[in-house]
Amino acid sequence: MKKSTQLLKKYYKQMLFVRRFEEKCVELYAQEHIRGFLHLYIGQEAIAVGVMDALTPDDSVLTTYRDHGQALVRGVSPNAVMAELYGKLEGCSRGRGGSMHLFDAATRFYGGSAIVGAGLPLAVGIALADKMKKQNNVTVCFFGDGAVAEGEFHESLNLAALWNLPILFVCENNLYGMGTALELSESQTDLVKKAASYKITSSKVDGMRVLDVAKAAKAAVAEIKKGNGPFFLECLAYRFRGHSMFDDELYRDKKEVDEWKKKDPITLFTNELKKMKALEELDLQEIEEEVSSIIDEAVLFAQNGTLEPIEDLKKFIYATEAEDE
Amino acid sequence: MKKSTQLLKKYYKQMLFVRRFEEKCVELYAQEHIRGFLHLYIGQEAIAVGVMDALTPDDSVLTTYRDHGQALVRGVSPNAVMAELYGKLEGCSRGRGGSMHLFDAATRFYGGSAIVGAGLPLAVGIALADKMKKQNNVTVCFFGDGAVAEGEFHESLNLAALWNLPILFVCENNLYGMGTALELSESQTDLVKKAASYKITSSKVDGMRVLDVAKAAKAAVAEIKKGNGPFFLECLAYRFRGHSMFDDELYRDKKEVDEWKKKDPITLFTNELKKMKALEELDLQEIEEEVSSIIDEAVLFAQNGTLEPIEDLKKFIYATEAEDE
Amino acid sequence: MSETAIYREAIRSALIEAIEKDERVFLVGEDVGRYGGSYAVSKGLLKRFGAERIIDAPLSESAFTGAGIGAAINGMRPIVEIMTVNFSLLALDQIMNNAASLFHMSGGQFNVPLVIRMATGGGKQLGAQHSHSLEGWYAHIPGLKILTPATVQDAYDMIALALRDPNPVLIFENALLYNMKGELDRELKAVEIGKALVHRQGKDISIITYGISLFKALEAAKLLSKEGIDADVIDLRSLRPLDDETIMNSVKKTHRVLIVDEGWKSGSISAEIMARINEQAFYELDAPMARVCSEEVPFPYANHLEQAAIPQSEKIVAAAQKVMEEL
Amino acid sequence: MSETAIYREAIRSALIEAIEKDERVFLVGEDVGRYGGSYAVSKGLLKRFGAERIIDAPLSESAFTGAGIGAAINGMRPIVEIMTVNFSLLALDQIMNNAASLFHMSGGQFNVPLVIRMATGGGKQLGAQHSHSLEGWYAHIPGLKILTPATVQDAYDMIALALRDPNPVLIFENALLYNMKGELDRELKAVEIGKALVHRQGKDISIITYGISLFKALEAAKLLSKEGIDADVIDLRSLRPLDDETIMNSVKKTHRVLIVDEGWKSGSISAEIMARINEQAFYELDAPMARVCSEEVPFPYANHLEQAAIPQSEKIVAAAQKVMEEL
Ligand SMILES: Cc1ncc(C[n+]2csc(CCOP(=O)(O)OP(=O)(O)O)c2C)c(N)n1
Ligand SMILES: Cc1ncc(C[n+]2csc(CCOP(=O)(O)OP(=O)(O)O)c2C)c(N)n1
Ligand SMILES: [Mg+2]
Ligand SMILES: [Mg+2]
Repeated sequence: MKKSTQLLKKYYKQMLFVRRFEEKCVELYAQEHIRGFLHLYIGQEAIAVGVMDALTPDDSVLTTYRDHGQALVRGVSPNAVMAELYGKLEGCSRGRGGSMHLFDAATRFYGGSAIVGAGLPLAVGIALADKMKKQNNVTVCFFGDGAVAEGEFHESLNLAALWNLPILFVCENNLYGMGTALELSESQTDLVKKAASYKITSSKVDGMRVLDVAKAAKAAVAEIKKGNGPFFLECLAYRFRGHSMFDDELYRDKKEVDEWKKKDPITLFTNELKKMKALEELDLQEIEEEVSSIIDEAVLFAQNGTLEPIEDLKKFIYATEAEDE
Repeated sequence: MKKSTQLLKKYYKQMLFVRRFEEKCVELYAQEHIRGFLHLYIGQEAIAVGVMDALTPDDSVLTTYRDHGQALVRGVSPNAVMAELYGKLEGCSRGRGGSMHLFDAATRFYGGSAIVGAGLPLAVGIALADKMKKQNNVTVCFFGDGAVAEGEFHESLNLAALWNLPILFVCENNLYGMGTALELSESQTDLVKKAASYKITSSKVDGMRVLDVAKAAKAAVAEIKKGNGPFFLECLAYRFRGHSMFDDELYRDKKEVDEWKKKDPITLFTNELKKMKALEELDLQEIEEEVSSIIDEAVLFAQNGTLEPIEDLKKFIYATEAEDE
Repeated sequence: MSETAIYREAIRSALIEAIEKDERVFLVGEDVGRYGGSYAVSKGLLKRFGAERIIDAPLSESAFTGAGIGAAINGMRPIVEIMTVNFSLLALDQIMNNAASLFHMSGGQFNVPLVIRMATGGGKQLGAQHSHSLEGWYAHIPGLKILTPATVQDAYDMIALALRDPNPVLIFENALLYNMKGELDRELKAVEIGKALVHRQGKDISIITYGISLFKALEAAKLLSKEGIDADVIDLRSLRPLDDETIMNSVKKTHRVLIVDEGWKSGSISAEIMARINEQAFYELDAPMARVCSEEVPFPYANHLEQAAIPQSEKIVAAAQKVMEEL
Repeated sequence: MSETAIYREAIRSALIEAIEKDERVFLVGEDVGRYGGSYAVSKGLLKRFGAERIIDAPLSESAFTGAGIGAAINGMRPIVEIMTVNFSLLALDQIMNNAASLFHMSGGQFNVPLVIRMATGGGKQLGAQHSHSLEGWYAHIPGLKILTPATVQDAYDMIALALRDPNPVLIFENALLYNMKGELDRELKAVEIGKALVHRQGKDISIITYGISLFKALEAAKLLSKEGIDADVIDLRSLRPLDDETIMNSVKKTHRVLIVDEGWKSGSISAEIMARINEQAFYELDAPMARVCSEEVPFPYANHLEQAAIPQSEKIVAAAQKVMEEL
């Protein structure tokens, strides 16, 4: 297989994997194996896939409660993610985090944050540390259109620009923050204009097209690694499901959702593959099966996982390893 | 005297009054009659004078801890302001507020706030209430360049624009927030660009020239009262004194201060009066004496004021007058 | 006339009545309108009252809470909904430095007739950032009143009580109660702010609690009664002010005290209650007072761990037995 | 070797030593650089260490505190200066939901070795928005450690202690102490976090306090001794964790307790201490415990009113006498 096709296959497989993983989550939620809040990424997969491909293992990633896609594509073990959703000791956060708080030190995945906007200042600090340590890494911070109204968004962009920090701000604009449409949340709905007001370079991309996202992210990361400070990437997308599992979706038309579903990132990419004549080289059925078996294994792993003994409840409130003098 | 000259006289007198009042405060601070933090407005008088002239008694005013100028020009009794600085019962906040917390219901002067940025959301609410009550009033909110970095600035401008509220945001850009120069505090130092990112109309004016400020404020208020939503007015100015009485001014050159003192708003205005041939009609000495006697009276009033009995300490923690059902 | 109602619906209908009765009342918060409220409390209200009375706010807790304060001092009677207490930290400067302070700082000129409602509590497997019970912590702040409706009746009554109060009143609604059924009498005169209610009369031990723990305490009292321990169960209803009188009267009757509180133990309202009993009724005590609080841990997601972190009836029973065993 | 030093200078030189010793340490906050620190603690440090180690931050409490957290989990050892506790409310979400929670939420992967310093306290006629004493309130939050250096020695020691701790440590420096002189021995081994110190040995009553009130308590003890009342005076030093052992040992010795605390009374750390003594040493008590706290009022500007709101030696003496009078 050509190298370029391998890459296309990777994109396809990653998107499909996230999709199927979350479809499985819906089932498992109905069966009450997964509890708490569950926010699905379905419809937005192209963004995580496109952006992660621009990163090296030394780069850092932060995101929101809608974090399965980013975690999985970043390379957090699917077994550990599923075990986390089951609340098991083998979970990537030991069952303490749940769906909204996936963490993984090995892949520099700094979570999973359930307070809208609160990941942005952390990203500033992580990037600041990299800069101080003279490590030419990028910190990627994902957040939604709704977060743009929070004061922390503003404070963080200003600090990042002022201190010339290596941060890629990825705004996943899916047009709604819960039930609030962007035009009810921002007086200026063209979000790259916000970045401009901090002198932050930006671009806007169709978040339903993985190749576009990948290209834009690669360009942005290259720019950042040149030492040119932060970059703001707006990815226009749509979430196909409700905000969480408890959403009656009173705030949007079924028609609107259907219209957007025609732009399903996986469908669009399949068409693109066809156009590029790459489809012939790929065995989609095989990919589907591969994906499916990874997920089955993850579920099995999670089911067989351990419940942490209740006596350990108070672990990890304080770290005990003091530093040597 | 011509009506136009009367107006000029008013401006002159107001500026001089604020200047002399605060010079007196410096003396009284040295004598320990005034305590706590004392932030002087000296150098920025043209802004309060120019802006207040655009308002009616039904409009509302909010400002920061640097609030003597705004309070006095708005019409809060000088006696009550001075008594407040003395911590007396007759003070405009009963001695409970002090320099940073001047309040006066009669002139709709909503304070005096010592948390940078925290007055902005209040202004949003006051304006929202006016709009709900269908009262065509303006709420003016003064704040400094330093406040622009706070999240509340961002949140408040967005709400004001989104809800199309009658607010005049007056940014007194004196180039420093305490010891931090604007370029160390904002990645984008052209502050009207911030307003633009919320689709808020703005203008920038030389805050050392009272006529320019008055004109700009009048235009802004007219625009707002047409129902066109908030307006952002940046007034470029300089504080001649330290941030508060405890400032060594290590962060700026004496030369820079001297350079700016050449643009003293009172001097500039006096020159302007000369050019306009209005000076001939005005007896500056007489104005100086008028001002001086008001201040003397205020000091006397404050000195003779009462200390609130300590038994009343717990008054005004809770309002007791419940509403009728 | 008494009826059976759901906690959520009781609040909703109190909101409707308040908005209908007083044109100064409006509701503002995230997703209160089109979404219907994140806990569906305000479902249908936007349609009924329009976008001027039911205002969907952007994610800007500090600004829209501050805007509520501003509107309150300019003649309106806003009800600010902060989706959950967890997000209220973003608005805490406005709540403490403005809402709670303005009346005093202005020498009595600007009182703040503001109502802030928020969901509180853990137990839904939402993890550390979404499971705080901070109502007791908020009760530290002078200038505020802190209400914790446990019953359907209070869920209904406290909206009007809070609106009638000329001060900033914070209402903490435990999210696990929204689906609860209970008795509601709309004609009943509401029990005023600052009065606790004795839900069960007993002579052996005072179990003092509030919010959702009331039901665990009542459950525990039932179990205890089988063992011959007769508990007085007090629902504080208001954490600021606290009803010292009702508390001390109970202590004088039972001479033994157990406090149940979903806040983290150290520095919780349970400590304040113990302190006051020590100050005001020390000689009435036959044994050390005890408390069952939440474990001092950021709440974990895993159900068995989270449940272990929260006060449960069994823990309450055990703690009460221990208090009774003391000579 | 012991020397006389000023509290401010003690902190300053501890900062210098920390920054020199460990390249991961840096200071960030409003006006810490060019201005020299609003209380002049970091005067000269910018010149000495450059703008990469001494970072002037814009007015963005939430973002630069959060940035400190981020830098801490990525290998640095930041010292965040929040100018005063009053402004820390703007950063409280970062402090509670991130700094205090990350280690637990991540299942032990990301501890947060962060130091946050802030000035605290009233008494300078700065009014309601600038006079909070919230250190006891912060002590409610699991995951944090709360230090309150009262002495020059602790002002110096606690910087290094906090930096060595792998957890978020908040240091509250009472602004009225910055000019205080006291003994400093740089070679002394620092008393660890979580240990209280008995500053005066006495047998009649335990006066438990922290921060600036230590000196008022010692003053009161002196006055009391003239009346034959011999007070044990304990400086808690750390409000989270609390040193139960030292407290209970003192209570076992004196059987009477007075707590002095600049926080507002209800829900203050004084309540927690009373609760713990009740729980752990109830039978040792010969009389109800008492406390002298700040009055529950937003602090007024007028000096006589503000002073009346704050614990003073005379009030402490009177309260101690009252405790001693109880049979
Ligand atoms: C500070 C804060 N306020 C409110 C919430 C409740 N909430 C969770 S997600 C959300 C909407 C966020 O929208 P957006 O940023 O667009 O992200 P999306 O869910 O669309 O991915 C809200 C209001 C929260 N978690 N944090
Ligand atoms: C939230 C908050 N942070 C910090 C401070 C301390 N502080 C008081 S004034 C000030 C500078 C504000 O500068 P600017 O907004 O430009 O107003 P100016 O003093 O120049 O009028 C600072 C940092 C404060 N009062 N509030
Ligand atoms: Mg969104
Ligand atoms: Mg300024």
